[in-house]
Amino acid sequence: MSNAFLYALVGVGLFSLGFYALIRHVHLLRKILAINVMGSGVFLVLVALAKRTGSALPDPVPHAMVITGIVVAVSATALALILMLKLFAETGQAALSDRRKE
Amino acid sequence: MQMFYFSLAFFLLLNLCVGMWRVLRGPTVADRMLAAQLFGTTVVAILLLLAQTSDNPALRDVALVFALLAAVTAVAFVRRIWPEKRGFERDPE
Amino acid sequence: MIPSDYVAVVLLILGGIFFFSGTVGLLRFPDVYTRLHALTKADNVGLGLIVLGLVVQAESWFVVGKLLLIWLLVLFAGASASHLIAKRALHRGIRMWK
Amino acid sequence: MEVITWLEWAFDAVLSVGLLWLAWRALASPDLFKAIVLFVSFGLLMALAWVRLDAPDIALAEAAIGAGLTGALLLAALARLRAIAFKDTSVPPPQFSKPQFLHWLLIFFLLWLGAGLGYAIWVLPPYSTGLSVAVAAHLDASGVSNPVTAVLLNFRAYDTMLEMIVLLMALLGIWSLGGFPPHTDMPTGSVLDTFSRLLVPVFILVAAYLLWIGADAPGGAFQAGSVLGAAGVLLLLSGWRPRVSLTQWPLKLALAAGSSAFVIMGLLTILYEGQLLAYPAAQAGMLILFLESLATISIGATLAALFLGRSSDHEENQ
Repeated sequence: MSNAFLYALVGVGLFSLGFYALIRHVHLLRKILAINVMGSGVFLVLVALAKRTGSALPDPVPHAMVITGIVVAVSATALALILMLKLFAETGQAALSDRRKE
Repeated sequence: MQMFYFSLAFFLLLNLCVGMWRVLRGPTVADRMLAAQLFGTTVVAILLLLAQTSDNPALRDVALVFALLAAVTAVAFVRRIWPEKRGFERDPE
Repeated sequence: MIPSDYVAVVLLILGGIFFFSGTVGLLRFPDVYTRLHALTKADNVGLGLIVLGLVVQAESWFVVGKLLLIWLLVLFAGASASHLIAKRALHRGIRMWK
Repeated sequence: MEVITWLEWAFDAVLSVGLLWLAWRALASPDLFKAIVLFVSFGLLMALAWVRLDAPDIALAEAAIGAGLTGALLLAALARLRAIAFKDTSVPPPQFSKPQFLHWLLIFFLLWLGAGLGYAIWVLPPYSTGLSVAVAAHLDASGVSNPVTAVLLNFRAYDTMLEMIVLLMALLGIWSLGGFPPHTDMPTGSVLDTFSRLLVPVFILVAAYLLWIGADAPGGAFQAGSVLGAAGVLLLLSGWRPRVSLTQWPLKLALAAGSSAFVIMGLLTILYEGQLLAYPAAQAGMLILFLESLATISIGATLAALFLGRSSDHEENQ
C-alpha cells in the first residue's frame, strides 16, 4: 500500500474544495485561485496514480502531461487575470453582476 | 543515518506548519510575506535532506531552483503591492 | 557509524535547533522588524549548518559545490528580501514595537 | 514494495493535511492578499508532494512556476485592483445572497462528488504499470535517457508542439487585451538593483544547466524555460524595460521560435521519415536538444512577456 492512494484522495479533496470555492465566491480573483487549486488537485491525482507501477520508476507519461499542464495553467491564469482587470476597469467591480445594466 | 535525515526533514515540515500560523494572524501584510519567505528557506532545507535520504541528486536541482526564486515573490510584493506612499498609483511623485 | 556521521549528526541537529528558534522568533516577536531579524538570521544559519552537515557526507566535490551555492543563494535572497521588506515597512510608517 | 516506515506515513499525512488546510484557508480567507500568500505557500507544499511522489521533474516545474511566476502575477493583478479602487479588499467575501437551502444543496452535491471520485480511485487496482513498460522498451531509441523528456520530446512531441502554440495564443490573447496596465515604477533602491543585476546571470546559467541535464536527469525545456521566465519577471519587477528596438522583431522571433521549430521539424520528418515528428534514430538526441533549446528560449520569452503585458509597439500607436 504505497502512499499513492493517500495523495490521490488529497487530489480529489483539493478538486472538491476548489469546485466549492469556485461556485461560492463572487470575486473573480477568488474564482481564479479556485480553478488553480482544482487544477493542482487533478494533477495530484494523475501523478499519484502514476506511482502504482510497483517498481521504483513511476509511469512517465502522466508526468509529462502534468509538466505541460502546469505551464499552460500559469499562462491561462495570466489571461484570466487580464480579463478580470479589463472587466474591473470597465465596470468598477471585479465580480460578474447578475443584474443586466440597462 | 537515512532514518535520521528523514526525521529531521519531518521536524522541519512540522516547523513549517507551525510557522503558517503567522501567515494567518500576521497583523500587517509584511508579516505574511516574510512568513512566505521562511517557508522558502525551510523547503530548501527539507529538499536537501530528502535528496540525501532517497539518494536522488535531482532534488538538489529542485532546491537550487527554490533558492534562486525564493526572493522573486518578495520583490513582487515590495514593488507592486506597496507603492512608495499610500494612495493611488498615479499620484505625482 | 564512522566519525563523519557523528560530525554530520551534530551539525544537522544544530541546524534544526536554529530553524526551530527562527520559527519561535517568528511567532513570538512583537513586530515586523524583530521577526524579520529572527527569521533571516535563524534560517540562514540553520540552513548553513544543515548544508555543512550534508557536505561532510557528500561523495563528490560537485555535490559540495552545489550545496554551498544553494546556501549562498539563500543567504543572498534572504538578505535582499528582508532589507527590501524592512525598508518599505519603514516607509509605510509601521512603528517599532517600543 | 519497499517497507513504508511509519515516519514516511507521518510525513505524508502531515503534508496531506497541510495541503488541504492551506487550500481551504487560501480560498476562504477574507483578505485577498492573505489568500494569495497562502496560495503561494500551497504551491511550495505541492512541490514537496511532487517530491514524495517520485516526480522530481514536476517538482522542478512547480518550483520554477509557483515560486517565480504565479505569485508575481497574482500580486501584480491585486496591486492593480487595489490601486484603482483603493478600497480595502479585506471586506469579508460577498457570497451569493442565495437562500441557505441552496448553500447546503451545494455542499451535499460536492460531498457526493468527492465521495464518488474517491471511491472510483479506491477501487482501482493497486498495481498497474500503465505505459511505463512501453516507454522503457523504446527508451534507448528515443535519443535521451530521461523517460519524461523522452515522452515529452519524442513519443508525444505532437502534444508538446500544441502546448507551445497554446502558450503563444495565451500571450496573443493578453496582448490583444492590452495586457497589464503600465505600472508607474518607483526608483529602485541600490539593493534591488545589485540583487537583480547579480542574480539574473545565475538564473540564465541555471536555465542552461537544466536544459542540458534534461537529456538524462530531471530537467528540460519547460523547467529551463520557466527559470528564464522568472529571470524576466525579476528584471521587469526591478524596473528594467526592454529597449523598444528589442521588442520589435527580436522579441517576436524569440516568441515564435519554439513553435515554428516544432512545425518545421514536423514537416521535415514527414518528408523524410513519413511520420510527423518521428526522428531518425541516429540523430534523435541532437534533434531533441535543438528543439529543446529553441523551446526554452520561446517559453522563457513567453512567460516573461505574460508579465510584461502590454507590448511596447501597442503603446506607440495609442
